[in-house]
Amino acid sequence: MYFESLAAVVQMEGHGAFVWSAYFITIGVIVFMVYAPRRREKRFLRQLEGQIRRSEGGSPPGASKEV
Amino acid sequence: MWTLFHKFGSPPWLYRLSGSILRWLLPITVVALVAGSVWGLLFTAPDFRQGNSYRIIYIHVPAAVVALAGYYVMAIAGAVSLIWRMKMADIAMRACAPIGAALTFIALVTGSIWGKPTWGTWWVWDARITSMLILLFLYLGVVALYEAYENKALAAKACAVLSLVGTVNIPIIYKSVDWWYSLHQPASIKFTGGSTIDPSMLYPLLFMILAFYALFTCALLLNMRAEILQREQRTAWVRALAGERGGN
Amino acid sequence: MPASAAGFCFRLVRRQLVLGLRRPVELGNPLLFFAMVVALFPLGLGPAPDTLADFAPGILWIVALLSNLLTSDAVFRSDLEDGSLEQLLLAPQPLYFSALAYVLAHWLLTGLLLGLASPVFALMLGLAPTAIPALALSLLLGTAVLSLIGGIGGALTVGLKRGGMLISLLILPFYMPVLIFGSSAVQAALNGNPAGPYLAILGALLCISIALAPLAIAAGLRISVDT
Amino acid sequence: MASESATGDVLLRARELGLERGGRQLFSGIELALQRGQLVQVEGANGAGKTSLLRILAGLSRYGFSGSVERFAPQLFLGHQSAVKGLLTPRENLAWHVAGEAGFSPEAIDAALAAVSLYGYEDVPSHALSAGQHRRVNLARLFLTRAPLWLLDEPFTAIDRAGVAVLEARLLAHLQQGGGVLLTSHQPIAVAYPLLRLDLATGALQ
Repeated sequence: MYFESLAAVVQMEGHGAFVWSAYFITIGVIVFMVYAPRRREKRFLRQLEGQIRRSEGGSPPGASKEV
Repeated sequence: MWTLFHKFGSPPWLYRLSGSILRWLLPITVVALVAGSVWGLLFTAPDFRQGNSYRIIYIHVPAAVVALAGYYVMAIAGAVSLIWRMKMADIAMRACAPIGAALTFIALVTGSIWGKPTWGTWWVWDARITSMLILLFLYLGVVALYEAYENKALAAKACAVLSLVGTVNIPIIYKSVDWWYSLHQPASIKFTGGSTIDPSMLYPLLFMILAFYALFTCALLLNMRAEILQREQRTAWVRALAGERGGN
Repeated sequence: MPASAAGFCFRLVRRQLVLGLRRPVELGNPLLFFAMVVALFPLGLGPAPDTLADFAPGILWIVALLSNLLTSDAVFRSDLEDGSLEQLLLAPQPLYFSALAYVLAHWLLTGLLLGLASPVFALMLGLAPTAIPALALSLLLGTAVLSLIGGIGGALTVGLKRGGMLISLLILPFYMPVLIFGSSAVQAALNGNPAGPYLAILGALLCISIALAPLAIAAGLRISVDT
Repeated sequence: MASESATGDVLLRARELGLERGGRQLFSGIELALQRGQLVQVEGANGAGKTSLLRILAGLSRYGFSGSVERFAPQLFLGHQSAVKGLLTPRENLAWHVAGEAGFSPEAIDAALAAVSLYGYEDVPSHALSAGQHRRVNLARLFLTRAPLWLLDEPFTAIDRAGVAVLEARLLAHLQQGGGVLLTSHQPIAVAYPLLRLDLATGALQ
């Protein structure tokens, strides 16, 4: 390891703010890149499942009939 | 060969295949990205001129490389979609654009952050940065064109034509921007050329480029899965899948 | 029975030219736009002749580019709206040449006029007279490339209701090499260097565009009509 | 004889045509071999996909349908839009038509315009004409064309009774000269000629 202490890692001889902000922004974008399509897929499946239930004409168990 | 080709045209097959690929590729990618970053951030010596700020190279360059390659992946998918009218190629092409735009965005932002300690300013009209900016415009153009069409099958064809035009133009744009920069260059700053980079810095960089390729693949497959389901929502297999998931 | 491809192209160019010439006001619009935007720069940058002359090559080229951009949207639009475009696609002649004919007519009605009128605007901005031939020549060559690229954008967006803004997003990146070499040609002439190499590069870009852009235009038109 | 006519006289062949729009199957399994001298009317309710079928047969729709279409002869397609330029006169519209047929003689153009009762309107700018007259300028192409295969989408719309009679006579002449016609129409067609009906809902041709 190049650095001697955790503080040195954070500081990076004065460049820490730049390096770390670059990495954190990248992490943010990557997480979004992976998370967004997964969320889209899950939400779509849930939506479709509800649509199928509706079209089958089932009523929720134990619920009173709505008009 | 042809059977494989036809299999790629089959949505449920591709959906299942991508699922089983992602199951191992996604964890590997995450581990590789973390390992490569730690390697680059903590276990390499600083650049003797730029100091520690050069460590941004381990995300900046891979993002830029893969963003550019992504455009070609998109164009190839577009060509396949135009020539063989393969539905899955449409979907792959569509999925490339936002990923490519995100990677280009990473390259631009990290380049800008890197520029501050190195050049003393957030933005320099340097040849590479300008080229990346144009690449971002190209990606966003594809996304905008796709969204503007109501008929998504036609949208994909239109985007395929646009991305093919882009592939012809990208080398021209890059060369001309490069040339333009050398004409106006203030001659005070030079990038460290790829050939002079020290091996101890090069290996983590190559490793990170591979990791970013894996990331691109993962994001591509994830986007394709979401798109496949929406396109195929009336088919029995998607409805069965929805029933399965909803039950859990 | 079908007309020969060359004869058909000639007929198309003639038809487009007649259509353009019967609306002389619209023909003047790009030039008027050019003049107005040129007039904006002294207001924005200050009227100091030196400053204006320094920026003149860039200003003139950017304005030419924008005025070309604004006309590209209309190349195929009226033909799509009245059904001529679908008839054109059904014509037995290769669509490649038909697309080229449309672009040629568009260039004759916009780029050619702009190139010919550019010396006047150059004088308004105080561009040195030595650079004016390079400006006119680079505009003549460059706007032809712009028309071809603009045709691609026009073909891809003609089926959309709101194409106007979109087309600029699509094709402006492709305009950049033309801008770089066009303004460099003028700059070179201004500095007393030969503008020939830059004009040659513009010529090369024109050759590539003539070879490839009609393919993209044809594909775009087929997609746009297919709704 | 029968086999000969099946190969040499087919102007247009469609196999297994199917179209899905917005999750609805508009039609499927359409089989068609339009031969010389055949008049086929496409039938179906509003929104059944008649226009879509014609655009597929003409080659304007290339994506999104299943099956195959082959054309063996030059075609003339008349769609909903008249393809008439307001800035051009009827004569110029026909002489410089974008559909790519060889140039027509001025006499032929004048005769065609007279046939659709636009005599005297030859040199009026078309924007001064009514929508119905635009349609008739477009229909004048039927009197000029040498294409054997005609695909006509609602040719009789916005045409008066006398005009319809002239068109029907033209259709008859075309069929007797060995042309083939496939059309859609809301009005019943009064042509003294065997009429085949293609039912989009069932795909049956009778």
